[in-house]
Amino acid sequence: MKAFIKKAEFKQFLKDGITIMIGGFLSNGAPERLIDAILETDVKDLTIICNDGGFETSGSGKLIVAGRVKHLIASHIGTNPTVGTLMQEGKMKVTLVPQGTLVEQIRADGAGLGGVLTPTGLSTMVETGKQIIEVKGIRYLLEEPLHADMALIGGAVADQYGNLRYIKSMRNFNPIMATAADIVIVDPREIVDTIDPEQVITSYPLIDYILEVEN
Amino acid sequence: MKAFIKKAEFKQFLKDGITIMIGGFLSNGAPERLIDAILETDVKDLTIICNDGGFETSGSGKLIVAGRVKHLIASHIGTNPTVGTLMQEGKMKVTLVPQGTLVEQIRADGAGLGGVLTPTGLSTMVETGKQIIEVKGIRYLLEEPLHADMALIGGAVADQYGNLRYIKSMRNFNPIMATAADIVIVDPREIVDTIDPEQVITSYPLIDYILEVEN
Amino acid sequence: MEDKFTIAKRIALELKNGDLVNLGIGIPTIVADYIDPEKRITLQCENGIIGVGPVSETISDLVNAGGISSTIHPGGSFIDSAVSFGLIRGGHVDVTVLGALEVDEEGSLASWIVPGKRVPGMGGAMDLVTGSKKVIIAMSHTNKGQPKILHKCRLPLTGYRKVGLIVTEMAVIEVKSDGLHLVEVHPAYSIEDVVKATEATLIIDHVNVMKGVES
Amino acid sequence: MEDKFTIAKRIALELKNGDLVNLGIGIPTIVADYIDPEKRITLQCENGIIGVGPVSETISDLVNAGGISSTIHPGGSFIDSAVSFGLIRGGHVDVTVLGALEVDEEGSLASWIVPGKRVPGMGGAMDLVTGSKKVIIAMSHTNKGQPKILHKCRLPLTGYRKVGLIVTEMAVIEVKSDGLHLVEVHPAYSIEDVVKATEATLIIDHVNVMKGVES
Repeated sequence: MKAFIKKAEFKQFLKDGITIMIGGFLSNGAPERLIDAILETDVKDLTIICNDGGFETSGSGKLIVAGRVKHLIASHIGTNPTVGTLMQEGKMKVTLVPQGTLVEQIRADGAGLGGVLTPTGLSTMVETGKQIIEVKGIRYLLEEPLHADMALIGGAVADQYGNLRYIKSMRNFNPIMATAADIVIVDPREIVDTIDPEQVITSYPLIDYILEVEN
Repeated sequence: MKAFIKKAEFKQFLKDGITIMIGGFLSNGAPERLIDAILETDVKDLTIICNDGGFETSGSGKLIVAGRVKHLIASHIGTNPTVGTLMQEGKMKVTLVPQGTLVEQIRADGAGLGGVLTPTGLSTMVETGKQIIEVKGIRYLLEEPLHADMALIGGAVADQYGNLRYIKSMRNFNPIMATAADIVIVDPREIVDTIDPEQVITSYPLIDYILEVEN
Repeated sequence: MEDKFTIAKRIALELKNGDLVNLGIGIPTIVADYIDPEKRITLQCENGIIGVGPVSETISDLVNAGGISSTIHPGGSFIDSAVSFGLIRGGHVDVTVLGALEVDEEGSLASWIVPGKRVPGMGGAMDLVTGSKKVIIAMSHTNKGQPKILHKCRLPLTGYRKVGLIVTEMAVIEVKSDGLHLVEVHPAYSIEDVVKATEATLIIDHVNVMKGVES
Repeated sequence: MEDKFTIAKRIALELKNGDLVNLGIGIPTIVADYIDPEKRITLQCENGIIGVGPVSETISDLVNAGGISSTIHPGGSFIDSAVSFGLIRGGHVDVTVLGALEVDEEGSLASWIVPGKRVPGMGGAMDLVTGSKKVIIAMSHTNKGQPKILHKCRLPLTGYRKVGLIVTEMAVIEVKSDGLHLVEVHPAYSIEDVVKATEATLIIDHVNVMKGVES
């Protein structure tokens, strides 16, 4: 972990057209303060990798509603009607990925794998354009790694070293996304002194910056 | 989790020729009481999947020294001289696998993946006989899943539901092996009432039996 | 609409002691209310909960896979999305109950997209139908009078040949290698009613009254 | 043998503030003793420790990758083998220091097997040399008078073209795309001594006195 930062410092990392992973599941565990900080800038043409399209007033949904997203890679977009509208109007590209495949693609990147072979999506539209690999006579889809310029992590309790544990169901995609981006920034709920070594979920070498928590 | 059992019940699950995963790293976190129980039976011709050959007096090494192992799949065998001797004499087959590949092969089985693509072992002897897959112009080895009839898990604190957390560095291969076998049996250090939901590392649906802890 | 309760009640009878079960949103969620308290059933939510409990009135950091504030049962645990889908795809989930727009004679289902109209996305459904040991479809028998059980799905598939059982307000239909077997009919309907409301060919030999229906 | 301390001390100078470092067994372990306390360096053990501390006199449940009882630094954490090798293969480890039997002009190394003689196994070495950002070899320049830095490795490879720097008691050699550059020589030896003890062709332009050597 490099440093605890303020919103203003975070904004300096932003650029038009970058790819950002956003943790959370239907906004549960989403890094809301970092998303709000993006909205305070003019940054646009983002590619967002997130489990879902969030809601119109929370999670990745806020960026979509504000027209900052060029391409959304997600497993589910049903909770944010704006996603469907922008998609139909051709104003935003949407790539739908099975949820288990999405998280495994992110993990593959973070773990230095060239891809994983999954049975999910075989004989469906998901197959389109992908390599099919046979192992012991069974067919699998080759799903390639997903990498981001930046991962925004929420739902966490951080310690002074930058270690994280996660609160309840807010864990979801967060610890996996923390492995697969050039810069990893955390929006924690709370900052404590230390986390027990057996209870750390994301170890500090994976984290670059932590947004300060104002009291 | 099905039940807490005694050594005698565990022995009934054993059969000649089965494949057993044994947790632990150089015996740290190895399920020693379950290994001892195997030695109290006549079971033989075992295939053992373990990070290493243990030591002559601990871990998987005890089964090897007793001549119960037909085939060892491991990443390291340097700490147990008997492994080398039996291998040279043609009395035991040894398959050496890079440690990161070994754990990923076990995870792939437990996670329903047909395999993973890894750069590890490319242009070495490890390549022999394996599919090479190209993704975006880069070559990877296709490493197939590893499954066992039985996984023996150590280094854990169990709760009444069968949830596990692990003590210090004894975690290693244990939680991964707990996903990749038909029967998963735990030799815990301690049994407590409950483990905090955020601190559980292996959830009880993965566990079949837990060896009672005698006081 | 009593129908959804009829369906949920009937499906609850399919769950066995010790099962790990994933309930989709909609009718499947209601199944939880009818589970025999004598049976130890564990409900899994794909966003990362083992042992999810009833929904909660107060907004909390713990949400179910529908994004609704929920609770966790004693012995429950929180996991990340990669571990969660490892369980799902790896065959550790015994039963998945989910809704569908169409099911066909081969046991394929469609549920995630109506091209040009509604695109909620597949979320975790494709992984759930691929990896779960048993897939049960909970749905109304028809949609505005039009059959939903078809010779062949017309909408893009969620899974090819994955369904084991179809439960509607009219009937229980088992999917076998030779086709769809009509095994139970609700007392309010005749076999002819069911056949008329079904496009798919139904194999009819031993038909019973729908279990769990008090007459 | 002062040599191993010379090597360890020189390698310690290569580590940068914030680095995550894996030290292999043997000479690499000693590097820890020479790290500038002003630098925040985190040592990783592949068996699942982030922030491993010095070895411990008393036997404990915490062992390092050599199986020796050890300690953990404040802020450290315990991880499983899949996460550990995810970090390693995924490029999250900045520097790996390990021993070798042979290194060659292409930066390939051999360290895990002497066919027909000694077969310790590759352990985590193949993943470490594949995934780490920088690979440093710590070894004696020769073995019983025979060169270990060769035109081409004769023993089976641990990794093909993975080494970045070779540090011996005689010299520091940088591996570049055009070959091996002799960059530093220990004051006890002449350039000619080094060339004589080396089978590989050394590119010699600017040679400095070995850093960290007090004359």
